Amino acid sequence: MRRERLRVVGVEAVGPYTLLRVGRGGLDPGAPGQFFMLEAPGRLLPRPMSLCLAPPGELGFLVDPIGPGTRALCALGPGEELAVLGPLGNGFRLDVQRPLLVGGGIGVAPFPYLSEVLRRPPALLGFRTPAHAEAAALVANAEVVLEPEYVTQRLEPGRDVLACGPEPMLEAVRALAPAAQLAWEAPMACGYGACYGCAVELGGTWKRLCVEGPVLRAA
Amino acid sequence: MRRERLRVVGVEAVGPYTLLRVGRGGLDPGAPGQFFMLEAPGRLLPRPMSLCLAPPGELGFLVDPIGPGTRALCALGPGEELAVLGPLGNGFRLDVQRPLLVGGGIGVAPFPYLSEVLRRPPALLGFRTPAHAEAAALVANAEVVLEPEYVTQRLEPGRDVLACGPEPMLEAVRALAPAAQLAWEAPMACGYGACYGCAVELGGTWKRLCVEGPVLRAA
Amino acid sequence: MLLNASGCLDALTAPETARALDAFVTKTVTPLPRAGNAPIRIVETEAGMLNSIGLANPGRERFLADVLPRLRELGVPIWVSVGGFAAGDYAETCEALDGIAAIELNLSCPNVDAASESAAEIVAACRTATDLPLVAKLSPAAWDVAEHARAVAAEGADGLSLVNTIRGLALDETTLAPRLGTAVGGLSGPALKPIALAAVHACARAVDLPIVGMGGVRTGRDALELLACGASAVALGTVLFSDPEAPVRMRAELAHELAARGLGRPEDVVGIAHEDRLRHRKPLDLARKALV
Amino acid sequence: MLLNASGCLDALTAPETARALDAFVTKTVTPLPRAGNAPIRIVETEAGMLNSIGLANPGRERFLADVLPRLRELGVPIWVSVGGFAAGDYAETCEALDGIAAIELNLSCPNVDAASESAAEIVAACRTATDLPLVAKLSPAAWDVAEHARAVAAEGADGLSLVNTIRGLALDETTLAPRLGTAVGGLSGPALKPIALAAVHACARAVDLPIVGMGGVRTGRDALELLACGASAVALGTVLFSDPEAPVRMRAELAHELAARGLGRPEDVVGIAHEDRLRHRKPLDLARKALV
Ligand SMILES: Cc1cc2nc3c(=O)[nH]c(=O)nc-3n(C[C@H](O)[C@H](O)[C@H](O)COP(=O)(O)OP(=O)(O)OC[C@H]3O[C@@H](n4cnc5c(N)ncnc54)[C@H](O)[C@@H]3O)c2cc1C
Ligand SMILES: Cc1cc2nc3c(=O)[nH]c(=O)nc-3n(C[C@H](O)[C@H](O)[C@H](O)COP(=O)(O)OP(=O)(O)OC[C@H]3O[C@@H](n4cnc5c(N)ncnc54)[C@H](O)[C@@H]3O)c2cc1C
Ligand SMILES: Cc1cc2nc3c(=O)[nH]c(=O)nc-3n(C[C@H](O)[C@H](O)[C@H](O)COP(=O)(O)O)c2cc1C
Ligand SMILES: Cc1cc2nc3c(=O)[nH]c(=O)nc-3n(C[C@H](O)[C@H](O)[C@H](O)COP(=O)(O)O)c2cc1C
Ligand code: FES
Ligand code: FES
Repeated sequence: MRRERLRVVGVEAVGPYTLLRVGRGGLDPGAPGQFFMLEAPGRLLPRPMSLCLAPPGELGFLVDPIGPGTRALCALGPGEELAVLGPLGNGFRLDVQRPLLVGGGIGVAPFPYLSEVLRRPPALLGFRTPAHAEAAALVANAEVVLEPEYVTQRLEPGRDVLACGPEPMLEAVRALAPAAQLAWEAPMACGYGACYGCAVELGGTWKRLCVEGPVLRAA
Repeated sequence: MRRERLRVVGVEAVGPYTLLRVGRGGLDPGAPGQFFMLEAPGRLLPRPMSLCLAPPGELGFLVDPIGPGTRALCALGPGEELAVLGPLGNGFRLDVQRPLLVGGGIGVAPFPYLSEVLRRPPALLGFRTPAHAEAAALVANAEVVLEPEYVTQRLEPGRDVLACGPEPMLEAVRALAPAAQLAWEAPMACGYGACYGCAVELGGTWKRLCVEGPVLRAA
Repeated sequence: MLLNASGCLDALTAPETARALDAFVTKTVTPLPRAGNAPIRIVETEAGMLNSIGLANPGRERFLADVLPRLRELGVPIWVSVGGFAAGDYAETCEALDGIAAIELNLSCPNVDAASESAAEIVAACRTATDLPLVAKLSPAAWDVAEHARAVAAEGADGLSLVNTIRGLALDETTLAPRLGTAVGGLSGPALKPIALAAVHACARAVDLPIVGMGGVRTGRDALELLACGASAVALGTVLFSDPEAPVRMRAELAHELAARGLGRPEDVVGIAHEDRLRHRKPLDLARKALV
Repeated sequence: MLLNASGCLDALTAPETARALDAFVTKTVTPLPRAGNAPIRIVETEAGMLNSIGLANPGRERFLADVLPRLRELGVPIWVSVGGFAAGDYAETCEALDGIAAIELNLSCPNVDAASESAAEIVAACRTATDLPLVAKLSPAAWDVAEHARAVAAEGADGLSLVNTIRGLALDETTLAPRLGTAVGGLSGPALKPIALAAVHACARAVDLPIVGMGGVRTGRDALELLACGASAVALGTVLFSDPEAPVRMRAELAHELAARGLGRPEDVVGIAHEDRLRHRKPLDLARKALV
């Protein structure tokens, strides 16, 4: 992990989301599913964001503006700078035979990078609205599922599922694919094991999601 | 007193000071020596500023960027808005026979307006540096005094002195011209008598400078 | 119900603002006149401010003779904030007061020496001195503010005001000397808001008295949050310094917040932040005595 | 002297950060393992944050067997923060500790029930249990923190850590339910800074013990202000969450602040905010025991 001030090189709307691209500086992009802590202008604490895209010299983040921190990130303009710390946590294990990416909403964020690394496996992406579904264009071989239908209704067996999305979706995926790799979320103050804020119950004990996750094997 | 959101129409450097001009809206400019509370972007409390200029449809303030609030005011750009409350306090009494305006540093702020209303009486303005003295150009018939010389060294007797400047200058003026009208300063949270933060000792009791002043008769 | 916080509004210099309130709370009145502390008395901090006014006030006699009659002319219910340096001080002032809506006992000014008696003892002394509603104003600078709430409730307080300021200090950037003349002052404003919410939340669970919530309220949402934590009324302090029209704005914003959430009237939201956490417990009794 | 604030750094997951400190302070260790409180455990507020971690820790036995040996390998002096629910808990842990630089007694966690004994009684019990330096960590949630400082000093504390967090609460914008799983949590960050400065200032005048100052430090200037108020050392808490390189930055900024003011070394500025106000009094005795 390393911390640098990086410069915004692009800010693009992707449906209701914003694709924030920053110059990579000396930071390592890490593995798909790992995340970075991004300084959110005017806020005390940084915000965790999965790496979405890793073109040469850049890091790309897909941000859903749901609160003050994410809104501040979406309001950044090209040329502005922000401190970025990472890569952090454990990403997806890539030793999979028949990968299937399963995402819900902003859970699509880590998949563009993951899809490239896994050579464009099929992806099943659920969204609330067609506008949100515009983000599916960032992922190769993606099949879009719109509410009221759920991704779990189309899950075929025999796949190595790599999933990211809201908690209820992950729980549903876990019920159908017990060996799935699931990328979880928890509010994080630090992202590197300092605060114990991100604790989740895991195998009977509480673990720090930023250290042991965010990607966990379904039990 | 009235409070409105006004729009910045001009921001100009005057030596190290900034002349901030805002659309007047429905606010009354009040009398010279009265002041307004200006919202300082990003700060909790507004900042008191003497009215410097009152061209038709506008209010002009001369701001010395000495701290976070005044720096935020100087950083405003045309088109931005800020809440302004006023006019507040008691200004200069204008029933004077042989007026002489005596100012020091940013104490020049109320004089351009005062000078117009009093039909351009002579003014004696002291400054630390020639750069600061650029503000003298805003006042008609001004004679500039540069440190190490002090305005009090040139004060002629028999004048109705109206003075504004740093406390030591006002004390020195008061010693020479006991009947002078002096515009004082004190940190103010509210500007309209609500907080008792601006109390000054006056005739043996403590008075709120924003209510009884800022212009006081020398005792 | 919307009030000003004591010491944050002079109804005589800002009658319009006072008339926009449901009741006007005076600056704390002490037995003898007080000039207050030496300047500087206010300084801005991160999301807050410190004050060391030190209970500047004309004293009981002049307050009763000169100030109160003029306040009465405003046509707004008056709460008189009472302070002192011994339980007897408080009780004597309470005894001298009449024809007002309520008495707020300032048991918690961080800028003057506290009385040697406990808050509960002062309330007890005042209870015997007056039949007017007694609202005890407590400090958040306590390990367990709810304990103090229980103690003053037991002695007959009719309501609580929560919270007063908490001691803070700021240094001058250049000289590194304390900026306030008294070095230490009371912290108010948004920085205090989470502390105020916690105090209201804790006391609403501890006692059944109506609570006037205050501390860092700037918007209708802040007011809503205090109500949700269990306050029956909200007082505006520091926000009045930047916006004398805050009472009008606050009512509009609160109405808007309530409507946007389909939440009914302000009375209906008192305590709703507790609902989840009280699911398996005795529900909060929200039927409270009206104070005005 | 620069430390981390207890609970704000894990030296095992961030050894580089820990090595940049003059001593590493552990998260509070309790006799039995604690999972900590249910999520959500952290939430941002105006210029601050609330946490309700609830002293999550592996418990004394596993700490001594697994964690402490690995911490020792870092080559940084170790302070162990000790917590408990009775004076005996504290004393037993103190007795079991050895080969560390100091013990910090957490007498002030707002997220767990306090021990029934007073802070002074706990310090007294620990004093008989160990010869290691005992640093008493106090809460600012007290009417007069200096009184507590005097009490723990009288029982043999070797230093003070000031301040712990103070109780606060935040509501969810949409649901109006408390955001933290425990509803109430501890407020830290810049909003706490004036409160921390006031506590350090008051205790430096009350007792002659070295003080570790903390609360909202973000920059070298903040560190300088704590020193000026009377702290001999500064601890970094919340700032570490946004910047694991804060210790290095802080030293550079502090050096810059000192140089810009012609102020010499950090030791030279301890207490200088008092100078003016102590002019006619006995000067602060700044000669203090070194703790590391
Ligand atoms: C490892 C990790 C990777 C992430 N990657 C992305 C990403 O690529 N793109 C993206 O847009 N978001 C991502 N998130 C979520 C993002 O960090 C949060 O949305 C953000 O921190 C919210 O900050 P805010 O100030 O905008 O809203 P806040 O005011 O902090 O929160 C708004 C609401 O969301 C809830 N909330 C906030 N954070 C979380 C969380 N982490 N989990 C569950 N509920 C939460 C709050 O309780 C509140 O109700 C990720 C989170 C984690 C832990
Ligand atoms: C009635 C009145 C009229 C004023 N008119 C003008 C004007 O026309 N133009 C202008 O530039 N300034 C004027 N001032 C002063 C101006 O209000 C302050 O400089 C400003 O509030 C400082 O805010 P800040 O955040 O920039 O600095 P702060 O951080 O608040 O202060 C910086 C330093 O200045 C000191 N200080 C701050 N305010 C005052 C004060 N009022 N008196 C003495 N010391 C103070 C502080 O103690 C501190 O040391 C006026 C003040 C008053 C009371
Ligand atoms: C300048 C000032 C003066 C105050 N004077 C008093 C007072 O005389 N009596 C009192 O009980 N509280 C006094 N207070 C405390 C306020 O009534 C209120 O409890 C506190 O400021 C918190 O509310 P706020 O954050 O909205 O300001 C004063 C506060 C300020 C800022
Ligand atoms: C997430 C978090 C966990 C904490 N855990 C502890 C703890 O275990 N023991 C303790 O004494 N203080 C604990 N504290 C308090 C800090 O040590 C420190 O006193 C407080 O945060 C103020 O400093 P700051 O504003 O720089 O964060 C914790 C604070 C935070 C934010
Ligand atoms: S986010 Fe701080 S420990 Fe995981
Ligand atoms: S500035 Fe508030 S009373 Fe004068």
